Amino acid sequence: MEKKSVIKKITGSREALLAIIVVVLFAVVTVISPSFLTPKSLMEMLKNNAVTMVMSLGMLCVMLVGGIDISIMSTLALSGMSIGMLLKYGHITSTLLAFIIAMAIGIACGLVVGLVISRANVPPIIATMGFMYIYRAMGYLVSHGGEWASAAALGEFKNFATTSFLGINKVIWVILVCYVVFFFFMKWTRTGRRIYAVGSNASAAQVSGINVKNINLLVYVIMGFLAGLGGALQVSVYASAMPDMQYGGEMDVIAACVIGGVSMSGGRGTVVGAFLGSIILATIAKALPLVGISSLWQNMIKGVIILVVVVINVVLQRIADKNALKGREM
Amino acid sequence: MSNILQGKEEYFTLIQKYSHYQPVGRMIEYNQIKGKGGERAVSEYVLELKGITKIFPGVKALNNVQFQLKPGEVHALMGENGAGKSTFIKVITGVHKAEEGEMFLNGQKVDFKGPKDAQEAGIAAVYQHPTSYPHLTVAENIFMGHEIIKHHMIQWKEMNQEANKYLGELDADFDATAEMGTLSVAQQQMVEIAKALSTNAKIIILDEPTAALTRNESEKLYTLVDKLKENGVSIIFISHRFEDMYRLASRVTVFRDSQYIGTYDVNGITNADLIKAMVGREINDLFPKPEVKLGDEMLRIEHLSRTGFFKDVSFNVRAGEIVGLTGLVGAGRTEVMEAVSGITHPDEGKVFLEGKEVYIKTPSEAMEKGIILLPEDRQKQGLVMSWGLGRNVTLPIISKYAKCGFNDEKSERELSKKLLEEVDTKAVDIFQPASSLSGGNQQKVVVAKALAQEMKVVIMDEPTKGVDVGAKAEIYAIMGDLAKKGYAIILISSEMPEILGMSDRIVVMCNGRKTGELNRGEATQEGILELSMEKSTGKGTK
Amino acid sequence: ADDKKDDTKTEAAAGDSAKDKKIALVGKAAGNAFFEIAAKSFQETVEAEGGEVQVVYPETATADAQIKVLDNLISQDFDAICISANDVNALQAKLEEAMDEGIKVSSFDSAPNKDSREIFVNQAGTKEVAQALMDAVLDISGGEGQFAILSATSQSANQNAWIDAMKTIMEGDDKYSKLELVDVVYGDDEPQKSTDQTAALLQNYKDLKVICAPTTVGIAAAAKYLQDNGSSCKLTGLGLPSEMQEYTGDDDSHSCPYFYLWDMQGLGKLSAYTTIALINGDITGAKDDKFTAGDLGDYTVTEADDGGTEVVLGAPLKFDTSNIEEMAKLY
Amino acid sequence: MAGKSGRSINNVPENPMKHIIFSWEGILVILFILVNIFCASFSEFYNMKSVLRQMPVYLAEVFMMFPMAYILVLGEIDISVGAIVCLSATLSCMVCNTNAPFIVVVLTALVVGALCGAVNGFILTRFKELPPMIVTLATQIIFRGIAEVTLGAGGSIAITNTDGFRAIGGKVGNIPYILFLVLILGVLFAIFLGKSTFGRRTYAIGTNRVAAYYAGVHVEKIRFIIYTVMGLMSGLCAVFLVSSSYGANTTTGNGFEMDAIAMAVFGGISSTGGKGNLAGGIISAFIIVCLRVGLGQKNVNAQVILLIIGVLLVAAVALPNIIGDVKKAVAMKKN
Ligand SMILES: Nc1ncnc2c1ncn2[C@@H]1O[C@H](COP(=O)(O)OP(=O)(O)OP(=O)(O)O)[C@@H](O)[C@H]1O
Ligand SMILES: Nc1ncnc2c1ncn2[C@@H]1O[C@H](COP(=O)(O)OP(=O)(O)OP(=O)(O)O)[C@@H](O)[C@H]1O
Ligand SMILES: [Mg+2]
Ligand SMILES: [Mg+2]
Repeated sequence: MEKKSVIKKITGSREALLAIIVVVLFAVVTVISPSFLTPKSLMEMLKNNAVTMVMSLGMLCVMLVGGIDISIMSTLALSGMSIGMLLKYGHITSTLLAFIIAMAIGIACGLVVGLVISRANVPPIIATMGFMYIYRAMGYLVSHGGEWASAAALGEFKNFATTSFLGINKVIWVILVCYVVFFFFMKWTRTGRRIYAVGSNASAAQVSGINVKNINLLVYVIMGFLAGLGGALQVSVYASAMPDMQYGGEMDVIAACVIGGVSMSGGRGTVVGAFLGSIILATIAKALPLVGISSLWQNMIKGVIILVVVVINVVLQRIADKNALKGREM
Repeated sequence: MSNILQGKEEYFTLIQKYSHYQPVGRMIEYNQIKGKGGERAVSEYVLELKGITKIFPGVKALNNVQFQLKPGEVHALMGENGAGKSTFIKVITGVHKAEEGEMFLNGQKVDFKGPKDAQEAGIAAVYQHPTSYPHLTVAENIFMGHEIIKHHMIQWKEMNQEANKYLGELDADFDATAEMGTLSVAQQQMVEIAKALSTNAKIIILDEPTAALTRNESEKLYTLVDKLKENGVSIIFISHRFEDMYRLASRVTVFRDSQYIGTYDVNGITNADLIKAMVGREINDLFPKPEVKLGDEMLRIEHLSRTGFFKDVSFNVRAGEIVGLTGLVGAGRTEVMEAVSGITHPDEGKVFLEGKEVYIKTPSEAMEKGIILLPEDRQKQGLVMSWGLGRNVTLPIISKYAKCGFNDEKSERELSKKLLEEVDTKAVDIFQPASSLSGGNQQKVVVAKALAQEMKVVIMDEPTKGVDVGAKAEIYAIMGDLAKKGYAIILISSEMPEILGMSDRIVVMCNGRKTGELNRGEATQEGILELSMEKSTGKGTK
Repeated sequence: ADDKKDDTKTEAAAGDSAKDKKIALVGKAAGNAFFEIAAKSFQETVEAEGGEVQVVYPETATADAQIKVLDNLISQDFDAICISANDVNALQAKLEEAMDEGIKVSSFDSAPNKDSREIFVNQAGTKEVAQALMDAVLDISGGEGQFAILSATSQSANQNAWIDAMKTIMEGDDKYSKLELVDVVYGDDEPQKSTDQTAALLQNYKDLKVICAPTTVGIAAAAKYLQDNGSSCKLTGLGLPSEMQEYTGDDDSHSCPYFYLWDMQGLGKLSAYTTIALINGDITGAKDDKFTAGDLGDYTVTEADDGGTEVVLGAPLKFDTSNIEEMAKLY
Repeated sequence: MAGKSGRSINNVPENPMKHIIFSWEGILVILFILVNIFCASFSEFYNMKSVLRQMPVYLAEVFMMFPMAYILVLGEIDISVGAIVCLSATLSCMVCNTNAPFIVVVLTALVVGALCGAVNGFILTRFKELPPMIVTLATQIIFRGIAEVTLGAGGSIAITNTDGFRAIGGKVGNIPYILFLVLILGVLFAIFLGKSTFGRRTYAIGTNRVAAYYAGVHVEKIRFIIYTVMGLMSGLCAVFLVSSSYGANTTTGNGFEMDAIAMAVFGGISSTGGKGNLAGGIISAFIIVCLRVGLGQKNVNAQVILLIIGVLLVAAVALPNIIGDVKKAVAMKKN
């Protein structure tokens, strides 16, 4: 009886299933390429995927209320490019200030998107598609039509990504802090739970006196904030700002969330899931070149793995459901 | 301006007309207060509404209605489907804003901007259509909007404990940490009630809480309401079931066609009077069960099983016969019939249609073969809510009325008009969105679907759930007509009078198994209850 | 300042050979700093000759988007189109159409196939580039050991041509025999993917001595990764001085001793003169045609590897500690 | 029979003219005229001839807007279509280079497209729990990946025999064949969506999938067919794309899914399902084509053109909502 309930708990939880997939993935990659499972390699992996990892938290919030945001990488480009140009032309030199400006730009972008979605009732996919074009174009305009801000122009700022605090790279600290804060926020605060409530049943939330529109607005502002942060991280990690940064990268963030079990129709999804989802994607990206798959085949295999992971998830869920039914006394 | 004055006048005439229903003693008090200073500081009513008018685009849902609620009373609100009861509730709780009228809480004029205001003022409501969060836990559902918070953190442990306390009071068989979406309708209803309790409200409004409950569960609810009453909570109770009203309420207010008809003492009124007040006409025979000569066997199921839902169920139904399928909620009645009509698939067992074994994979196949299921959840399963009525009715049969794959809109319109009139739907035109109809009228539209095509077997799952007495009678009449035409009918229902009144034969299920079969003559309430409770002790552990 | 003077002189000497001529310059995509420099110099040169230039970018770096741009340009009355093609073959139909309409079609930076152009202005001969890179690898590795190539995408025509030429050179000369090309990987010109690929190279080949990245985004990402990790593996390739400034140096704290690129300004200028020559009929784009490219001197049209014709700007420029600071200001 | 009170229900629809004039389609027609007036005065090269000349490349994308409208009506999305275009263009070019008859080449493109669409449809109907967005995202990567592998190093293929493609790229007078095809198919798809039982069922699924299923609609069959047709039309798009590029490469069709979605949504087809019609989609497609051609002819920065389209897209959906809200508020006041 005891044993049964443990198995039931594991098969009943999406996160546990995902964790198993992550473990299997890690094991397979390590067997083929042992150097994968070293602290340095893993830290590198986190650092190189910092942008996706941080932004999948925002996407989690957005998807929890049943929305989607495909404008995020344009917001990232706009905010990243803006601080890149500010640093390049010496308007600012402080790293902190650069981060603050990037996040402020992100928040402003998110606010506009959120207002259009929550106040003018534009479906999220459409609104963010529009802003995907708009913010990206603004990024180009900020860059004077295509200037880059490269390592030499970024001064102190780029050192953020190469220096450590307490032995851990600062970028990884940012990821950690974001995940811890969000874990707390989503689970223990009223606002966090309201995001779930609105996603689960918006009209009920309305009736229980939750301001649904403001929650909708909030998630896009959070998303924008993280996209701004992502912009600063991107510029810092790769020590260069280009207007076409992360073109098409929003799909990775969405995929990370969906793989992590975040429902696209809202209401379901956790911070842990988003974490595992983005780890799976990061592992795929890191492992494909490592295990010696020809470059030509890498994209296709990445697609197949994503598909297989989501399908396995469904199949396991079905089996779990079926077992739960079998256990029912008649 | 003139409108309001006019409303007031009407209100006073109405007051005069029905003043004899007000207990005399209280009446004096009222006059005394009025005489004292004109301004009423204290009222005998905890809640009073006057001259409420609510207009939806194209519909006057409430027309100058009034209502008074005394402290500690259970006040039933009754009326036909679409009479405006639910709308009235939503006006009270601030979900809807009335165009006209005023509301007094303990004699103080109040004006709620939204549901939150009402909540803070001590009014809690369980709405007709559940407003739960399927992805969240029971505890969260209960405390949504007033979470227990310390140091800006939600206190999960405390919240779960509190929630379990309320659930305990309700005798619930599930835990506060369960996910709402995994609960049955009845269990969800309980959570809704626990939610109302948790706000420590002085006024609790229950909009058709018993519609989804069986007798047993209703009993539990009755006890609870009694307890609340003792604690001085005033309760507004909406129901289409007379038994609820007789059991609980001391007074009853009737609405009809968006208007206030009257308030009556439950003790001093007869069934017939009440029905007349509600429907505006007399209903002589609620269960017009026609005597039909039974024909050949139409449908037979043998040893049907589906893992986790039902096991080894066999019964048959003949042409012209009405078989009632009853049991407690969760007995698996819906699942059996869904498996028969292709919505799900049985793991084992056989289905015979007119003696020939059939394998039905989809609902459309079932309909081609002559089996139609009218689902129990009309909002989610029965209707495309934003569509017009006409299109809803013809959806299952569009291909039959199509020419080379294209819709024949004209004959489609005529057909749907005819069918909707046949079931006596209260609607402006066939283009009116289904969502704008009241529950009972929505149900009639669902029933009209079964008439749209030649069928052999019609399965009706809770066809009168939340339907007013007048509409019920009409639906029963339609059922009788169908039987006369030689349809085989399976009626899934939790309402004992309906099962007893309409069925030729009654199949009882309990916990996924068939526990008995009774003929019309031999069936009694007690007999059915006994069968449906048989092994039910093991159920409900999740 | 010297340059400016030269320009005015040229103008006086050659006069207004491009008077009232309208030329469209089509880039691969907006947002490429590298291209901007050539475009600017192209524009200045043509304007100095009295002509007019319209620089047009497609909305994305795809041939599809360039087709739309070309369609648009053909409808206007341009005398010539000078294009850097996103795909070798895909523009053929449109460019042929342009030529049929009497528009001169030249190309630079990245060539469309031979039927789609009248002439190609090659920044540096494929062989020269490959030779320079191979020699750099040989030099940096100390004459022996493993090296790998980090390219852009598996489809980028330029990169593939250079890589193929490098392989040919390696096979053809004994002095490269101790070098081993262990892998060719692609970073898709994305910093993130390039970083992953660089990391994988280092993890998979412990003795890797040199990475050669003939692509600007790739070389910068790899340089950063190698430098941040203090790797003993060194880097060379084709890069933008301003992007590479931080990483260029002879000591162990820098990841890239030196790298190459061609003279982008010169490329813009030569392309401009070539296009003007085409319009004016000084050349037809046939082999052995000769023309004067302002102060750049005389050029002869030669046969290109793909069977078409081209004008070669010259050898690639080498960037190292001696000139990087100065050049970084320019590009 | 059962009806006791004999209520009478109206079944005559309101005057349809009123609907047309005040509908989104009406606004689009006006917008179409305005855009043309604007472009003509903005650019001296903007005229009938130049628009017709430049249209074919854009029109190829319009083919994909038709089934995309169906998918949006279902309340779903397909972002793999650009990759399908790429794959079927690649494979048809390869077949073309074996000197196969042109009809075989076209059939290859169509069949490959339909197969890819069917793969999407199969996965989506087998695993109903999966959101279309993530499935088509994965297949997008896979289809383009297959094209990359097939094309190998170089990533580009040119056709050696251009006769067939040249022929279908032909014109009657100034009018390209493709315009006729787009119009004919557009009308067919529009009528089919609006008037056929299939279309009605598509709307039913998009509005309430469960109720549609209970009412006997073959939900999964219809979804499968629509995704397959989506693939088929992507194949058709590939054919016409090859006729303007005489080849294919790994970036062929990049971003077409967004263009197709934008056209449909701008035409009033809601991405949340169950709403809109193809007439709006077709007009909006022409508005976008004219606008792009017109702005392009003034050599407006491509990013700025995208910015304008982005603004239009957001405004097109936001404005009616805002106006509706304001109207409602005013009506409330009056009441
Ligand atoms: N949101 C709405 N928009 C438009 N009309 C509405 C809306 N809600 C209710 N109505 C209309 O108002 C009238 C009253 O509906 P209401 O739901 O209050 O009836 P009810 O008495 O609760 O009926 P039932 O017993 O069936 O629940 C009906 O005609 C209904 O169609
Ligand atoms: N949401 C749910 N999650 C898990 N099990 C459920 C759920 N709803 C019902 N069940 C189980 O399915 C079986 C049949 O339930 P169902 O409520 O459909 O039966 P029913 O007899 O048709 O009741 P109803 O009166 O609601 O029609 C029961 O064993 C019940 O516990
Ligand atoms: Mg109601
Ligand atoms: Mg049921």
